[in-house]
Amino acid sequence: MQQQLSEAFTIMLTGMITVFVFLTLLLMAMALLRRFAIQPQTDTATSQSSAARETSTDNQRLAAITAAVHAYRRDHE
Amino acid sequence: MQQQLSEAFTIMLTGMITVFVFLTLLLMAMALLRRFAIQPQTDTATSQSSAARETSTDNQRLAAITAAVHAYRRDHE
Amino acid sequence: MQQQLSEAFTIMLTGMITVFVFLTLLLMAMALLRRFAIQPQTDTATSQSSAARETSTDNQRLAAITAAVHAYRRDHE
Amino acid sequence: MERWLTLWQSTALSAFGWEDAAMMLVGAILLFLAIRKKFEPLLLLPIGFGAILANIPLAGFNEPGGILYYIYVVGIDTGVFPLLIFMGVGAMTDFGPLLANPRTLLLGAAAQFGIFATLFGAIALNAIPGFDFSMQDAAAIAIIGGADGPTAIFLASKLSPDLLGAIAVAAYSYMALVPIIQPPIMKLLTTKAERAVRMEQLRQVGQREKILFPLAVLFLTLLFLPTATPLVGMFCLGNLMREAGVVERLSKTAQNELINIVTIFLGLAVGSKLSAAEFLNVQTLGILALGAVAFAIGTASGVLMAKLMARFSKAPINPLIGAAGVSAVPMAARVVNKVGLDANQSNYLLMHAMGPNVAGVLGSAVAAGILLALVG
Amino acid sequence: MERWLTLWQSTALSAFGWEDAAMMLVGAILLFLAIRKKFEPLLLLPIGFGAILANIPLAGFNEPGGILYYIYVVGIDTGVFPLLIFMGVGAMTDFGPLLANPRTLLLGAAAQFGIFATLFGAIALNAIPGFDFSMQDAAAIAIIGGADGPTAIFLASKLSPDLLGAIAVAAYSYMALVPIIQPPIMKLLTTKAERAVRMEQLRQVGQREKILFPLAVLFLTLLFLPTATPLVGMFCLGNLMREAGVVERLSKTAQNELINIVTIFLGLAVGSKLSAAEFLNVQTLGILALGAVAFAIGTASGVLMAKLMARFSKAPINPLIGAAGVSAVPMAARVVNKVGLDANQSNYLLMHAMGPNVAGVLGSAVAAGILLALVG
Amino acid sequence: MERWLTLWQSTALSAFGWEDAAMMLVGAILLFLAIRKKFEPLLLLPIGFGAILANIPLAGFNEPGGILYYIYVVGIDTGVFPLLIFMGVGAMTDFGPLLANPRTLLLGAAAQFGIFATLFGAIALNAIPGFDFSMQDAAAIAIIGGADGPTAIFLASKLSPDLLGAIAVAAYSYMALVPIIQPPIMKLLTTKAERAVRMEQLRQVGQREKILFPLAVLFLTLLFLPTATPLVGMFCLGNLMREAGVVERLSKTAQNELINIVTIFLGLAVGSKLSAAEFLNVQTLGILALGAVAFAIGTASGVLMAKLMARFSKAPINPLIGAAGVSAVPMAARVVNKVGLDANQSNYLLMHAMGPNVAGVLGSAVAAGILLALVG
Ligand code: NA
Ligand code: NA
Ligand code: NA
Repeated sequence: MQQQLSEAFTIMLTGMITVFVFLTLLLMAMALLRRFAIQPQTDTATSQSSAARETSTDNQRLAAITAAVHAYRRDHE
Repeated sequence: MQQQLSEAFTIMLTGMITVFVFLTLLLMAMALLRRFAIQPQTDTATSQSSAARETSTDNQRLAAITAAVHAYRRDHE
Repeated sequence: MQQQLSEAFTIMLTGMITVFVFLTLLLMAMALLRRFAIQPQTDTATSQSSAARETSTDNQRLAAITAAVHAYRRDHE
Repeated sequence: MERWLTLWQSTALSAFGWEDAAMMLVGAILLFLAIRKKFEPLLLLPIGFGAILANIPLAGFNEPGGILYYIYVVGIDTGVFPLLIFMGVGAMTDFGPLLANPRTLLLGAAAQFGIFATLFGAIALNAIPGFDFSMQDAAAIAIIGGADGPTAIFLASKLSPDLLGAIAVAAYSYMALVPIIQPPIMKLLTTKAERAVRMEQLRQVGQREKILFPLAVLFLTLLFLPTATPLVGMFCLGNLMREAGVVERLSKTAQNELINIVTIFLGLAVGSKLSAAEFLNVQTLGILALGAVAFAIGTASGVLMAKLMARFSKAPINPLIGAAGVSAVPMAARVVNKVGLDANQSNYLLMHAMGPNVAGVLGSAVAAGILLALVG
Repeated sequence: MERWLTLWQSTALSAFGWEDAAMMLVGAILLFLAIRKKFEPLLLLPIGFGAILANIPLAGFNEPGGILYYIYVVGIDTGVFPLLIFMGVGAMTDFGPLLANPRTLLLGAAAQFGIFATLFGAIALNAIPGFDFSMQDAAAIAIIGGADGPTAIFLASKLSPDLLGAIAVAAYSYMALVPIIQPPIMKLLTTKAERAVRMEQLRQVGQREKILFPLAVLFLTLLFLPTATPLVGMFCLGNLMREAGVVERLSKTAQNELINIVTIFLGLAVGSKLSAAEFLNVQTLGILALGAVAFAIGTASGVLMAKLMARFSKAPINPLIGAAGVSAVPMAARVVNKVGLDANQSNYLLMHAMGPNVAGVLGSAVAAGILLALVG
Repeated sequence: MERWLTLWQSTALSAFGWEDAAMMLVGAILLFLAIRKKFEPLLLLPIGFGAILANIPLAGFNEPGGILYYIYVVGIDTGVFPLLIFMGVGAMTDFGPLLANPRTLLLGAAAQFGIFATLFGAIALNAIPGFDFSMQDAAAIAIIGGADGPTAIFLASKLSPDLLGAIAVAAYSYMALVPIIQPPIMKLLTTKAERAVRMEQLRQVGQREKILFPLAVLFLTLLFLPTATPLVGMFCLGNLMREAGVVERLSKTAQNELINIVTIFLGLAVGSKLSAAEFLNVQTLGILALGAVAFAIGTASGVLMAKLMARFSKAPINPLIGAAGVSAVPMAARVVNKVGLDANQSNYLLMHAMGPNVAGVLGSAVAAGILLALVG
């Protein structure tokens, strides 16, 4: 019992420290990520792709009625 | 053969009686159910919740019509 | 090695011939199919069913708003 | 040259027997019925296709390594697929009309006489040389009279897997033939005046009643007929998901994508059991004949029970609605409605027939449980 | 006569024990909580129903040949179902609020103290006669404090399958009780002024950052905690499908049909573990008590950590958001928002609480990996 | 201290080898190609992710108990997943353009020369030290030239499971590279005048013809090439469900939810075969080189066949459409359209190229059947 308790205590300590170390590492990784990711946000490739996305969103809206037909068919078969 | 036939006959009898007994029990259970279920139908909790459900359905309908109109307009611009 | 190569060569020949023979048979089957299938294209049963399909397409258009509810809910949950 | 020989020996032409060809023809006929005649196409199309695939010589669909083999072992041997279909059917079923008029439960009970009479008939058929149905076989055949596909497949997979193919095909075929089989029997047993009877409008049923009903069914079943709980339990789970109102996304999935996926697989697996050895014999003819008899007796029992109830009831009862007790949802209820309209142009019986119709589903699941308990 | 005896012996009435009845009552209570009280109905409805089915005498749902047996073996024994749920949850999770304010990761870390303290507590409970939790049991119980259903089921199925039913029920029940458990603790540990603190608006997060984040999480996990990679990996796969923008049809399916199908099966399989032998004992009471303690400690740790961070931070931090670190997405974040509004009617904390909330999901998956590594 | 050691030994850092890291890099490259370059993302994203997961030391994804292990055993070992994908592809395929111009079937036949020439090439490569492809290996590699993912995975799983990962990656990568690989070859083999040829408008194809076509394909296949029936049969089942018009809900599910679910699993399972031992060797380089050659030869054969047909045809034939015979639906047809537009700004070849395009799918399934018959 005594031994089990001390083992549980060690696991508690080890575990919490590991969780904090791990998530702190992730925190640091996120800082790197942000620096890495934000910079090319403004380059042409990305803006192109975001333009493409807008267009496709428009297409999606345009196609709403088409899509509704499918839903309707499925529901009213 | 003779024995098989009489066995089949017994199963037929037993089966039909059991089906009737079982569904008659269910019939009685449904009578209880109805009495039990109808009474609290009028209490405030239920009516509140059904009111809430209607409202949210109404909202969804309104929102859906708005959305559909948008989609339709875009489609026909 | 030599033997493997000649085996591969035989497979290549056999394979290509079989592919061509098989798809040529299919080509002939398609000619039969066309003759068989086109004739009853004009009978009343088919035109009826295509009429029915048009009507249901109309219904589908009419119900587009109803169906939009589903699409909208799913997207905004 | 040797290579061409290999190829030739691997063609089916060299290995074809007339039985294989005959079974493929059976598959083609099922496809024709499904596509052209719209006979229960959701099941008969995959069943017919599966029958063709299963009988291709040398292709090995039914052997370990073949896709139909795996589907059968995973879904039918275990009983999982029919139970999932039943869950989906439960999620599609509205018990409102039955709850509004509970007495129609008895019509769903009476129509099960089609099942038990057919069991007797199957054993009687053993008098004819060439037939040798065991009691298990007879029970599996009899369930065709339940007019409920998943129940028939589930019971046949437990009691008589060899007959599964023929039983499933008979069950779905006759369900599709309900508009042809039932009306003559219905008209024979009723007068025009009886068929013209209008029934009172059904009361509104509250949500709480609908939620508690599947639980009540489950409760009675687990007390008295545990062998029926797989079928009834999954059915009630589906229905509870539908009515609870708090798990709509699960209910929708059970009614749509899940049941569709399982239907494709179930159909293929049933088709895979349509092998020459198990289908091309006189027993199959017996099964088809017994199935037709079962439907006819079930219809007649339902109608006669409705006539009996009409005699003792204050509220008017149109005896036609008894015919819907065989289940075959919703086809049988539509047939009732049509025959009713023929007798009285303003007599809409559809909702009144839905009560016995869904009662018939419960009734045949209960009957399946009884058969499992008695001969399983 | 003999036939009636067979039927009677096949009824549950003859075989019922009070334990079966008690476990069905437990199932019925879960259904009541799910349907009437809306306690995590997506899981508790199938769990409750599965519990009823599993305890029907003579029905054999849990034995080879029974549907619950197959579902359990295929989906829980293998760990596949909780992992697929986790993939779907990943596809539903927006890491934007966490990426906008990365420090809230530490709140998700602090709240995991609920897990590890409970592990200690479970072992301490062994001092009371009647309790005899192994270290594996204690770890599986402790994960209830992670407030994350699939993580709890996954870990319990690996470490302590016998306790799986009780652990899953406790986890989902307490997740549903978050609005009752958390507010008193949150108010106890904060002043009204602290609760009224408004936080700065979050920055916009770019798509590229969102795509790289799940990959970064996966990378760190595989380097340092391979035992956490099943959970974290499937979660990150779902999230990557969501954010990549090129596989929208896969992402939608993972978020809808696939997770719905798996949820039905997972619930039934968990319910099938609610057998009398494994549930009706004092250990279950211990598990329920420990689970409540775990939630409370997790909440308190999160809030205290937020207070500590607020002291050292230039930007204002409302300590309430620490409570969301237990996960229970999105319930805990909504509770934070509500308690915040009570203190300051124009203080909307929802998005600020979503950061620690999703961090809590990662945190408990990481904690599960640690427990697997240390006691697995 | 000892506990820290346990944790450390359970980290991947202590167990990492450079091969694991290299394979994860391969996975990351596949993710990059999928997300950034939009290379067949539906498959390459899960494949890449699966490759990363499979190579995490100590995580055991590929061992019994690991999710990738189960997915592989259930779906690839049995051949079920590629067949289900093929069924879904069949349900998405419109054979109208092929039925309107049946002669384009021959283009789909000619393009399969890419497959058989590559088989010869793979054996020839054995002359180089380090290569030792068996005839089975060579056949599995050659099928890359079929430009059809599920066919390649199905055949590789039957003939050469060790090479499955490399073959699947090559197949999908080159399918994505079709717009880069094909145009130079197409331009080399045609004059500008040929590329500018306009073709006559296609006739309308009736529903009945579309229903009977998959059945005719199945019929010929089962007569002459039973080994091709798994692939062709499931494809035809999907197409029949699409065209029959009576099972729309099954067809929609096969095209959407079912194929999406299977795609996620198939991708992960293929990724799980990207292990260092099986991928990091000179054979993989050989496979990649042979795959490129196969695509080039297939494209050239299709174009040359189209030139030959144009010489003998009364109706004008644009030889570019031969390039679509490799399948890679619908990418190859789009490439034809684009190259055609470059030569003649009012020349829309898309629908004309769809005929050979879908013929190519049939052609490579037939070729797979032949290879199974000859070397399986
Ligand atoms: Na019935
Ligand atoms: Na958590
Ligand atoms: Na091809």
